[in-house]
Amino acid sequence: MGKITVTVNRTEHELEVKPSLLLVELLREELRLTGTHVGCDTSQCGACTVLIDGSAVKSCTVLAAQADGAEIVTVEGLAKDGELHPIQRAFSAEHALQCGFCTPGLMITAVDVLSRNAAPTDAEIRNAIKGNLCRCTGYHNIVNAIRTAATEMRGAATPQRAPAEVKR
Amino acid sequence: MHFEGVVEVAATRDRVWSFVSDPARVAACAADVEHLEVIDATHFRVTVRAGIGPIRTTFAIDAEFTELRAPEHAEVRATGRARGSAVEMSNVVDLADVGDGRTGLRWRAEVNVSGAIANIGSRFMQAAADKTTRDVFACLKERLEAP
Amino acid sequence: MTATAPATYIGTRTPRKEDPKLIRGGGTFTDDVTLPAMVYVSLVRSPHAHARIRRIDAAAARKEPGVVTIVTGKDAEATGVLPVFITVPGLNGTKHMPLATDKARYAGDAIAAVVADTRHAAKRAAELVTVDYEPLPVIVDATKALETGAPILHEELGTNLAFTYPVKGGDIDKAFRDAEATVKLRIVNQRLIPNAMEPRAVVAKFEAGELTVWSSTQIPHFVQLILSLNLGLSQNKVRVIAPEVGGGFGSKLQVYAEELLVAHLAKTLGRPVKWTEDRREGYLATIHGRDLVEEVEVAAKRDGTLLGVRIRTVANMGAYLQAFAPGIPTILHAFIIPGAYRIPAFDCEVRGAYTNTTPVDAYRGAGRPEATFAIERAMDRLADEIRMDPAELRRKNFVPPDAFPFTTISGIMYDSGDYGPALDRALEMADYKAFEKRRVEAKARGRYRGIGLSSYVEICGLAPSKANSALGVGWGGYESARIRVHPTGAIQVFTGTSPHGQGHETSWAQIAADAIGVTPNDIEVRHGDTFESPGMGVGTFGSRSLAVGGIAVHNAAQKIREKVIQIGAHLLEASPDDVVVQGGKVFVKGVPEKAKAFGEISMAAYLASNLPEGMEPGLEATTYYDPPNFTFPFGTHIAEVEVDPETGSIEIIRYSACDDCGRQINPMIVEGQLHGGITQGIGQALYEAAVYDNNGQLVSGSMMEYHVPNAADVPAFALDHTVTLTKTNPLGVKGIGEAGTIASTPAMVNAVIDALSPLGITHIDMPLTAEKVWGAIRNAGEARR
Amino acid sequence: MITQTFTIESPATIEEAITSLGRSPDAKVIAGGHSLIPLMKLGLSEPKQLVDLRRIRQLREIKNEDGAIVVGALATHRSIADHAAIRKTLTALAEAAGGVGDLQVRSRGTIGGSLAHADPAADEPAPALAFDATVRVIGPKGRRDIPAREFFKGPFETALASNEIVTDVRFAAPAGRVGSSYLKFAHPASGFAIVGVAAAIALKGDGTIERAAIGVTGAAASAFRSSASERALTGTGGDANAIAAAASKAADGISALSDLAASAEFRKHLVTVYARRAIELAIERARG
Repeated sequence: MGKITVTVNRTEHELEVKPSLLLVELLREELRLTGTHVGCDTSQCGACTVLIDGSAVKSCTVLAAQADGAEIVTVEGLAKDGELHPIQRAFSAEHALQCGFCTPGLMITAVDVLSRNAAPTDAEIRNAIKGNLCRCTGYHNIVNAIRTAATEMRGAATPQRAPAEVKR
Repeated sequence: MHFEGVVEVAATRDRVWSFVSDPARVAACAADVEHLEVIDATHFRVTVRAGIGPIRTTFAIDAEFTELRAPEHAEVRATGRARGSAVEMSNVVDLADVGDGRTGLRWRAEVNVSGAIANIGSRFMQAAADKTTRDVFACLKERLEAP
Repeated sequence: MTATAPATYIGTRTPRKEDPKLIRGGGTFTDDVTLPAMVYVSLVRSPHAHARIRRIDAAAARKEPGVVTIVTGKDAEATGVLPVFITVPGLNGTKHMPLATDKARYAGDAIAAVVADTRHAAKRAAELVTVDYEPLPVIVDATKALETGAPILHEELGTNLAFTYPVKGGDIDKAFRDAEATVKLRIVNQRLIPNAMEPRAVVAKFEAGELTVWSSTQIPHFVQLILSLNLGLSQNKVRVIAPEVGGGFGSKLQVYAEELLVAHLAKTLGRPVKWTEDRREGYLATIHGRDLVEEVEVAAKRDGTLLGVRIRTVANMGAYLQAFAPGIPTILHAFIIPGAYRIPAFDCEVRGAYTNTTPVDAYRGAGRPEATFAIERAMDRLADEIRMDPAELRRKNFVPPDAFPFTTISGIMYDSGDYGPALDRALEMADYKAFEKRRVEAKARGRYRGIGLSSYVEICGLAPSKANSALGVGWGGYESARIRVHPTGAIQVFTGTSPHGQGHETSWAQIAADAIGVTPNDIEVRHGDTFESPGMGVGTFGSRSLAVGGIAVHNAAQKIREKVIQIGAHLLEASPDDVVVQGGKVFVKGVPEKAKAFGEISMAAYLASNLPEGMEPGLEATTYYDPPNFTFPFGTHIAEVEVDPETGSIEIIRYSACDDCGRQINPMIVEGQLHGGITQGIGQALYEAAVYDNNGQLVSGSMMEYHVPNAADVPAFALDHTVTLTKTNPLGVKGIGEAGTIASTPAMVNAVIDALSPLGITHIDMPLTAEKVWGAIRNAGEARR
Repeated sequence: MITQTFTIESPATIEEAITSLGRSPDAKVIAGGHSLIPLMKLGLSEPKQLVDLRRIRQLREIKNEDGAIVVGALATHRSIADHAAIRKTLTALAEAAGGVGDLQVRSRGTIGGSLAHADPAADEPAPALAFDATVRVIGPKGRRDIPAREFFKGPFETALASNEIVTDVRFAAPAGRVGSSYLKFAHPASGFAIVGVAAAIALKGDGTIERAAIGVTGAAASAFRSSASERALTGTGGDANAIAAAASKAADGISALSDLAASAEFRKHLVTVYARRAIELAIERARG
């Protein structure tokens, strides 16, 4: 067991973890943040995607011990003070989710993408979300949602392009 | 999977025979032997760590010489287990004098891997099998040809 | 629309009621359920595809810290057998136990269950269980499995033949005698892995004599029924909950071994038990789909008039028959092969074979994609043979609009249809007329361009209970709904359907809102809990939910509306004929200012002191709706592709579709179903294949090898629709869950073959991987030299 | 889920890391973990101790040093793909890094991990070979600089000793009329290179090809330089015929891999197609 400190959705946690514990297990089982899902456990499907220090990563392929000192954002941390993130609003408005299982990972990847490219083309969006598999939507409306969110985020008067909670 | 090959060794047929019919010496050439138990003249049990580079797993293998015809022909059948996987092997070795105190060694192996390694390891298997084969014969030549 | 209610919400893009919790990560999927003192199951699965189990040694595993118990086949016999709900004449059924006792019959067959107090301990201990297997000869290929001398899976049957299923109509010999043109194709409809994004999971607890099971299932009521029967529990003591379910596509249309095992363990251990599949395990132990080999022959006149279709099919059933498996290549495949066409003679025979592979059952479309692929590939081959435009060949043979109701040569009665307009619209969307210009332009860039059509008719709305019975389906095809209006006017709809992404919470609310005269926001739709819903629900599969379950909701809502009007008329002292319910208000036509709020009516229903003479108090309705017929959505899809001749890579340039699912309740949801379905169909055409080696090992055993389409693999889709209402139900709705999958596979393959047709290429087996396409191009080049 | 047991240390300095690594024969370095963790889950790698390099922050840096671009072993694929100087002068490297796996994998996976793991289908070995990069490693006996051409020994095998750590990868910044590219035929599911070709071209003043370097990955048991193509191209004017002739030799003499994704024959064919396309693009870039 080793002690780690992680900040998850703006809350700091000090935890004892086994070396073999995966970050996704820490989130789901220790912190009960079950919005992050395990779809394949082989870093293909992207259902477990979370932000680590602002970058989208697959939390099934990160040891909890490696996250020591990191700032993590999961789907539960996208909304702030009850206000949905634009990507969440766009996913619903564009019907970009059906069963909803892949949705948290996709929204997290989209947040990363839009934090670095405020006006991606559809081809850039499709390439950027290749690591998030969805079996329900055929991606059509997901691409629409990310484009819609990008437009909304560009239109927002705040100079910040990245979501406020993401520390860089 | 089927593998076969021919290798020529600068050693007499008797020397080569004594090598290839000795599980301990062959196993030591193939992998890290963690445990070897000779049960009787034709049965042995061996635990090895095999693989390439960082890809390595432990196999518990039960093997049997199903034919031993000194100094020319040997057949070995082996079944092994690793985590969630099983491996079955049958190996045939034929030795022939090729003159000058040299021996021709012709070998054939059928390897069937079942379970986890077959499901996800196909990318690694060919490479691992090629490498293991090369290692075994390089090692065998080296040990037998050593002065 | 029915005479009684104007469509206010039906037909609108009502935002989904499901979304708010899902986009916050607040949905509870089965693996999210964690209970105090819970223990975890890990299954020991056979690495061998066919092996006798000589001995199981669990001694080392038992010593692993945290292990609670280890059970093997003999210990678990109390679970009873896994159910098969469909029989066909002459079926050679088998006994399928949750844990194998005598033999493992496929790689992944469960041998033992290890229970421990953590997931890790269970898995570690499972790795320590050693099973002494005697490997047996393995048979993977279904056709070879039916030859004499093949290794037999189920010795008691003495054969691997599960069934032979003929469907015939007309004089097929005459058709081929009279034929001026014939084509013959061999089609391999390859095996697919469903890949619902949520792996299966089961949680069970047994407390005070009551069993509660959470399961990622499409059919909670069937799970409840079987658990009750198999475990000897009174059905009122078995509660099955399908919480959020992360996709199914048929793969969760089962009562699985793990559901029986986990429930049995919870009952015997007295502690909550959880099992969660990992993806690799899912590839082995969750059902696969498709896997047919077909010989198709078509007889026609020179002018393209179809005379007859002969088809011989071998279906790979896998090692055991699963819940609906016998009905997939038979009922759902054979009967629908004639598709949109008038065919005078039909002769089909399907043989099902056991092999040492994962069991095969329903996968999105389930039989209908295979049928459509066979006929639509054959139509293109015929068009090529007689040098006729594929669109014109289809149009020529369409069942004409004045022929409905039309009974197909396979004996199915299509109530309605109008196939020409959908074809025309799709051709227009695809700019079909100008295609040859684009082909020439692409050729100048060194690329082969092709266009491919597929016109389909789907059979949905499963199913009239009498038809079920006649076809060998061992249960009715109805659906149930219950509406409870609380005294305050809060409305709950309980449905027997069990959605897993289809948006029933929204669509059912739209239907009920219109029928009752309120808004969807006034309505909560609840599903997937057998203690809440009506006594029996059949579940969600086969594009049946709307055309059966949605109608049940509509009918229940009509009953509520009628009672509301009766009470309202009484309170307003008016004739019921003059009273309307609209926008949550009840008033006399033309006098909206003197309205009673909906809540006042519901309160009156429960106060019960001022009700019409003889009226029961309360405001609730329960209905079971049994459809009088199937429904038959149709449409035409058109794919346009370019092939890179150097590498064989395929690029999808454009995809256009015009579908007719009757009335659309929520066009946004309809489009979403089509997008997803089309992508799955493209997956089969181009990317996906479950591949076994001769030893019965699934070598495409992970998402590293098995290619589930990603966002960069598919284009944006252009969709449109026609609306031909079915007369089978009061809303005129048909179903859209599988249409995309059914239509897109042949459209894609037809497009690629069209692209390569200048080279003389007429066929490539799916999936059309770059290597296969490259190989075909190279061989064509060599053949010409 | 990882069921095996092991310890993990996170040393603050490279020296401590080497000491830590030397303590056990079953110790292994972990960087991004994107090669190692999947293997550990499958039980195909069973280290008893992991040495996590994450606290040694200087290993993440990408910097200029004596005219060379020095890419720290912990630089992520994403940081390499996005790095302005690399995109400009080592375009093939940026393209290879930008094509690894998917966005999430690129966020986490590192160049040091990728080279040390030496997966035959990894992308970055191809540009490392084409640019004649040097892999700098440190072990108990000090520092070694290993040319890329000597680094890759076979599938998953390198010249790196088990007690050594890759610290950085050094690329001499090409000068003059140079251009490079990396193109790959990716495995549709995994994204690994079924065939990936990096071409680095230098032109003389007269436009003829002064130097051609072709690195190929995915096709054989380990990444390799296609010397026959390079020789055929050097000194030519880089016209279509010369490129086609050179590219057609790119798979000469190789023992191509054959698996579920592609046969040996198809791989060899793809090597020639991708060599031609990569060379064309690199020459086009060199011409500016």
